[in-house]
Amino acid sequence: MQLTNRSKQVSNKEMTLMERAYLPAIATGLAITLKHFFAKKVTIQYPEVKRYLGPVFRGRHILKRDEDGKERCTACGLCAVACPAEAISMVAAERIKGEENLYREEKYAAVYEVNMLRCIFCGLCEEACPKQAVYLRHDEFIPVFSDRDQVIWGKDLLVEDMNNRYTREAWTKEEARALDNKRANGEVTNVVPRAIP
Amino acid sequence: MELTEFVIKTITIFVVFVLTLVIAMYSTWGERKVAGFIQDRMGPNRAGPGGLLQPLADAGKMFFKEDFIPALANKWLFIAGPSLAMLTALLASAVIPFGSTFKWDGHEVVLQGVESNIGILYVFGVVALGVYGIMVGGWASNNKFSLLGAIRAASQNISYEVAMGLSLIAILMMSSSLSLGEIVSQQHGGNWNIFYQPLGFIIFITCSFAECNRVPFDLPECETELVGGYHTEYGSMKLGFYLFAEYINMFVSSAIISVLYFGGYNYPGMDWVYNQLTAALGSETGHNVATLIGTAVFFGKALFFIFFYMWVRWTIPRFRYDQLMNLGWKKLIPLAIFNIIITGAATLFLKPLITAWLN
Amino acid sequence: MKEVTIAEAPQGHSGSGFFATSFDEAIGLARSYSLWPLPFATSCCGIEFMATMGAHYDISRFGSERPSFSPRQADLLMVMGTIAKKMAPVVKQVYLQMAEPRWVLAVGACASSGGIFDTYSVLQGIDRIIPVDCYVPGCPPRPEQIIDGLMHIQYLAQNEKLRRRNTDEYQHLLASYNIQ
Amino acid sequence: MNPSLSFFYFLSFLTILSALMVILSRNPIHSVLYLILTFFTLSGHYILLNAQFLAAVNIIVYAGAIMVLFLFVIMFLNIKQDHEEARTNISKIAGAIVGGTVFVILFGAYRKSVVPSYDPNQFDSQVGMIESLGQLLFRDYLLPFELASILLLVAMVGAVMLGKREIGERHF
Amino acid sequence: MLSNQEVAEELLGKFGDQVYDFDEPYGLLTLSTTREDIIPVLEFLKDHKVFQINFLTDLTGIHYPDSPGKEFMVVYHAHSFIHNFRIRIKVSIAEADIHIPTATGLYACANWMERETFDFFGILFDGHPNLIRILNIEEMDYFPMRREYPLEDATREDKIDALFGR
Amino acid sequence: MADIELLPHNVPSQSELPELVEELTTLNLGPTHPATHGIFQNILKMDGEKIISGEQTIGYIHRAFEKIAERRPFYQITTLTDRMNYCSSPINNFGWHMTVEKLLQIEVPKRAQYIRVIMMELARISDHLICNSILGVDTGAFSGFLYVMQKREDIYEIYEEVCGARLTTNMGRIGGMERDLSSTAIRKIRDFIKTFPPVLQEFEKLMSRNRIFMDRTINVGPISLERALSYGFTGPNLRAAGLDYDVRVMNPYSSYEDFDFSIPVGQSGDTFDRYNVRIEEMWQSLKIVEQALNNLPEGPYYADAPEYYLPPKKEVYNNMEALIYHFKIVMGEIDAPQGEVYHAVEGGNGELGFYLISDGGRAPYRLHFRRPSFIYYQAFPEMCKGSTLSDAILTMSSLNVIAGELDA
Repeated sequence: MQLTNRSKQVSNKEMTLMERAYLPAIATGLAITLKHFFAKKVTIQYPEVKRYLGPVFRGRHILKRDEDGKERCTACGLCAVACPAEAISMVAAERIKGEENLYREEKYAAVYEVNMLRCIFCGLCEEACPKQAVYLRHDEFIPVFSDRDQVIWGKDLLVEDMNNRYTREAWTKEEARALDNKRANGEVTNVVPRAIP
Repeated sequence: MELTEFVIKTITIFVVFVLTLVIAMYSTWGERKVAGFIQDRMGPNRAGPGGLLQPLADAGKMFFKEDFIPALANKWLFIAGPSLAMLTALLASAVIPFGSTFKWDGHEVVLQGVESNIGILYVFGVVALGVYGIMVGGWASNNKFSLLGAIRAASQNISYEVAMGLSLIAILMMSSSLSLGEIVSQQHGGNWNIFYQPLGFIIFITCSFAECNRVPFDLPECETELVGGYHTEYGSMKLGFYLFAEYINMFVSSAIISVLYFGGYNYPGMDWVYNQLTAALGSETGHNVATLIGTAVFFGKALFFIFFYMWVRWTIPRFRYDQLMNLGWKKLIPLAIFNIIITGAATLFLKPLITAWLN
Repeated sequence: MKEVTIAEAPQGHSGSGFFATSFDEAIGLARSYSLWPLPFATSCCGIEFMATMGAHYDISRFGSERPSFSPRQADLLMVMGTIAKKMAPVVKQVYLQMAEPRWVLAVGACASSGGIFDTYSVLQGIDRIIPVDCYVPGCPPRPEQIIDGLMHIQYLAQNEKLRRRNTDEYQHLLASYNIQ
Repeated sequence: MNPSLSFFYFLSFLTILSALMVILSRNPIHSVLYLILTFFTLSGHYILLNAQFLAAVNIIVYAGAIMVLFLFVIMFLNIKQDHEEARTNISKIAGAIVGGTVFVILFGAYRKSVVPSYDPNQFDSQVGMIESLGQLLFRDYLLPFELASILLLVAMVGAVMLGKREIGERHF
Repeated sequence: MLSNQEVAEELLGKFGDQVYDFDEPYGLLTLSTTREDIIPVLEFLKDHKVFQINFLTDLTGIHYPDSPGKEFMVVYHAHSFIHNFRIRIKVSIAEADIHIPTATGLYACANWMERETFDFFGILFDGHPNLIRILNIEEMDYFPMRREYPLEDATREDKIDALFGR
Repeated sequence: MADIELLPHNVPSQSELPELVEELTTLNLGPTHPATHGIFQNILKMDGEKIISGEQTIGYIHRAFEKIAERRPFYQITTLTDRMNYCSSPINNFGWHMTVEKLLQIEVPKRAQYIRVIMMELARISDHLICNSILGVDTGAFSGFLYVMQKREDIYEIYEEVCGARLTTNMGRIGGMERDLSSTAIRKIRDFIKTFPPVLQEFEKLMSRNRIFMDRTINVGPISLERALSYGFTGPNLRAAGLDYDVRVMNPYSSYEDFDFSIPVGQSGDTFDRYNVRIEEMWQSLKIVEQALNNLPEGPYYADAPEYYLPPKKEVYNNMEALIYHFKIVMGEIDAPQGEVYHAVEGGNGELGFYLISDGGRAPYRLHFRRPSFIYYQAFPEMCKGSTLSDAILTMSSLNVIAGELDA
């Protein structure tokens, strides 16, 4: 039966004499593998050499602070709602006087916890955050855990360290697109060096 | 028996034994490295420089792994299986001629465990027994996958032994001797049997693949079908023995291939080298150095064939059981018989003709 | 003939202090570089395990490229992918069939905690049925993270006393999982 | 006692022991394994008799091939131990009588027979070697040899015919 | 090319008012029929000389707890490759009498799809050769896809449910 | 600690003695057997090496996708479809998005459609690569597997460039793409188009015409077209049986009508046919990718549907309307109409259908996935009947049963 005019018979089951004789095909195979034997190895020696993770890689979570070191998160809970794994939980609190240098908005997350074993790194929280507070770092991933007690990460691990700030080329996809366009047009040339291709 | 002779023999046997073991041990490392290199990977390189301590790590791990015997298994035979496999594998290396002779203080020592006038038959007998280890172990495990593996191994080994023996007969007809030492010395220089017996060589190497249970004939243990085949239930050093036995078998068959078809320790121009060496170093030392070179050549050949085994393993797919049997009985055996006829005809008619023509 | 000399030693059952610490260390090292994994791959993480085995990441560098599908021969149970409640007894049985010393690596969110599949049919983490030595987060984790997990197990193997598996503590741990 | 004589006694002891174990052990697999051991010790005897070729062939053919098939078949059938009970007393008694009779006959034959001695000075050490064996087989006894091979061929063809019969298929 | 109209008319002509509720959501001919007629309808479509709707694409169940007497619905999607024509047939059944004839006689692929539907909803396919659970464990004593049963595993501990109306 | 009773499950190394009474042995293939890739069980009745009958048990990774889908807002279901056929998750993703777009009647711009096509075809290549190379592994040839896996790594790198993950991409959004293709991504795709053919050719040289491989696969696990249709085969497996049914051609979606490609078909539906069909499909996919990339239109990469597609972050800051939409979309309060939709795409294994019933709520009222693996895997006992164990394993791996899709 034929439904379209696009079909194409591909399977040829007739063997030629050469194919019947086993040895030519085996010799071809051996030649191919021998070629690979002497080829350059592609292996990335991981713990010593790290692979470039891509500009938008979704790795470890971070709660950004703004330039003055104030936490951006306002505990609106959109990330928690957007999380398909229900891995994020938080407790909101009102900012009191004297804390203006700590929190940017009047409301802040007193507790912000991510269950790192539940998290599926889908990036929906980053997308949902209206305050650009939560990000998935593109340069780092979560380490392995040896114990169940370590897996819920609180603010102590999530909030950005001001001495070692996390930077990115572009914070939103729109910025990334604009940057990419500029780069494609040759307007930006500071190509970030890559670890490995 | 004279005491010195006894001591010399003991030392020779011990050296042969140790050499076989070390080569088998490093074959496991080699296999992993070769597999890695063929597949564009690095292979083990963390345990020691270049992963050279990998076999020791494996051995160390296996010795200290829990020694487990399944509850429903037949205890004695479960232990006997790997022991038999190891035993038969090691036995075969006794008659391999590793080199010509060592001269020392008037003694002349043959670099061979046992010089026997039925050497090749001995190898054959031992190889024929090799299947018992697998069968007994596979049966004793009381596991269907193991049993299937054992049964496959048994039928495969028996079938391919026939073709192997027939392919050998051509060689025996040419050399009219069963002694491996004799066969080697007949191939003096570059006069290797491979030039006279290419077909026999192909049959023999195919069968040796089957005898060692290597791809494309690794049906007794093929992972994707039978989990681990006959050694599914084996852990710790018992498994180690099985794996080890496989590599020893591989070394032995590589050695036998190089002895039978590639002249063992012979190489082209060895007479010239011998004369140069004896002239330069004196008859005794020169002779010994020449022997050493010959032994090195022999090991080079054997190692190449070990590499060849691995190379093939990581290249081609494996047969199905019935195809394997078809190949063995319907293709290789007739071919081997044909080879015998050709050889017989050639020795009877062609040889006198050529000799007459040459004269 | 290294093997033969080792084989003559009793297997760590004799009195304490029999083995020098350096011997423990040597065996630990040996074990750590010969962790044969049993890839219990059920879903997505199994595909990433293929990548880990592949040429780019190559776990054979750690001596672990020989996957032992028979639990008797494996040292490391790598549970990769969702373990449904239907599968749970199988996982447990495989664990029981493994010979000591055995380690368990839970790869990925599903195996570690159930991940997004907080459902009636999915086991919420394999540590409910078998003891887990190391959890690898991610859904699926990158091969780098799987290698991290493997290296963590190597670290555990190196620092484990030969007799740890006979201690009361360990027996107690197993007993808490109803494993004797 | 010289070494080869003591070796002979040791081998004989082993042979008899393993032969006994063949019939005494309850597990058929064990029986087969003991039988293989018996063949081994017999090969040892051949070697003592300076018949290396026979020794090797004995191992290759009997231990290496035929017994593998035996083992193969037994593994497939997997005769369990509970079949022991099926043996009635009658079969045991019959077995004892047959075995005893054979033993008595053998013993009688041994008593009557004269064991020829040999003269060490005239002993031809090459008598068991492959060359003389070949001379015997292919010159003096060529006809019996060929007849035996034809017989074997017929048996083989018959076995294939019998074994290959599948359901709904008749060859004869 | 086959039009929805043609097929609908043919079906109406053959089965009369046993086929009803014709609709075309997003261009796909949808109709309902009764439990007694579903197999004849499928058979008619399959054996029809012109239509040749001989491929059962999909079979599934739906639970409507709020419509009494029609709590469950079995939906068949069939396909004619020749005409590239799809049709959707629905059958409503009541919870009290949760039976429907099996389509395994017509389509081999219906076997597992019906088992799945049974597994999820408890719909009994009469005449099915092997109507046992397929995806869930045998020991399960409820039908998880019915809307009254919870999704979550009751033993999960690491979640705060009070959060933002989850 | 929660304790689960040990059920009498048969793991391969735990088996009883073969029965003497009937000469058939029962062999348990799975669920931890290496060839089942750990996910389903086949209980095979065997006479020696020959399979008399087989029975399957599945559901070992049943994850209740359809139930979860009833509780999750539309946009979160992407994370489920990602994990359904994880070898080709973008196809699943976009299939789902197209279903919702059909429900919401959103017209997706051409550029987004082309990007989707590129990603879907790359996904198809990676899916078929896995299937065919695993077939190689199951016949014992391991190296070919690792050679092509290197190219799959390249595909993952492209994914990573586009969306930030390797496998579970979560790549599309309702109404378009999450991101545009960056110039790096385009460069990488171009590289891939250039470097993939030699590798695939090499793989073919290693396998396709090798007699051992051909002997192993020809006439192994055949299925007639009639039976295949009755068993609901679609995709490469149906095409191997000889029918050129392809959703991309029959019901073009996402601008597939713009591309020129042919549908490979086999002769008798055996393993060799399936292998060859998949190989050829990779070539065709590559062709499609090349065409799509060369004709990639300029323009927006998402539809103009502010109620459904998240506004730019900048807008959220500055624009009240955008902020409201943002909240509404994230909370899942979009105004989905009532209705029912069936939409099918050509997945890695065949017609991947989404049957969506919406009652206007934040989540689907019912979402049913037509999972091709689930439907055709039931034919396996019939296909392997009378063949040997080795054949059954090759049949199984050539069917490309993906556990996530099988059990959902």
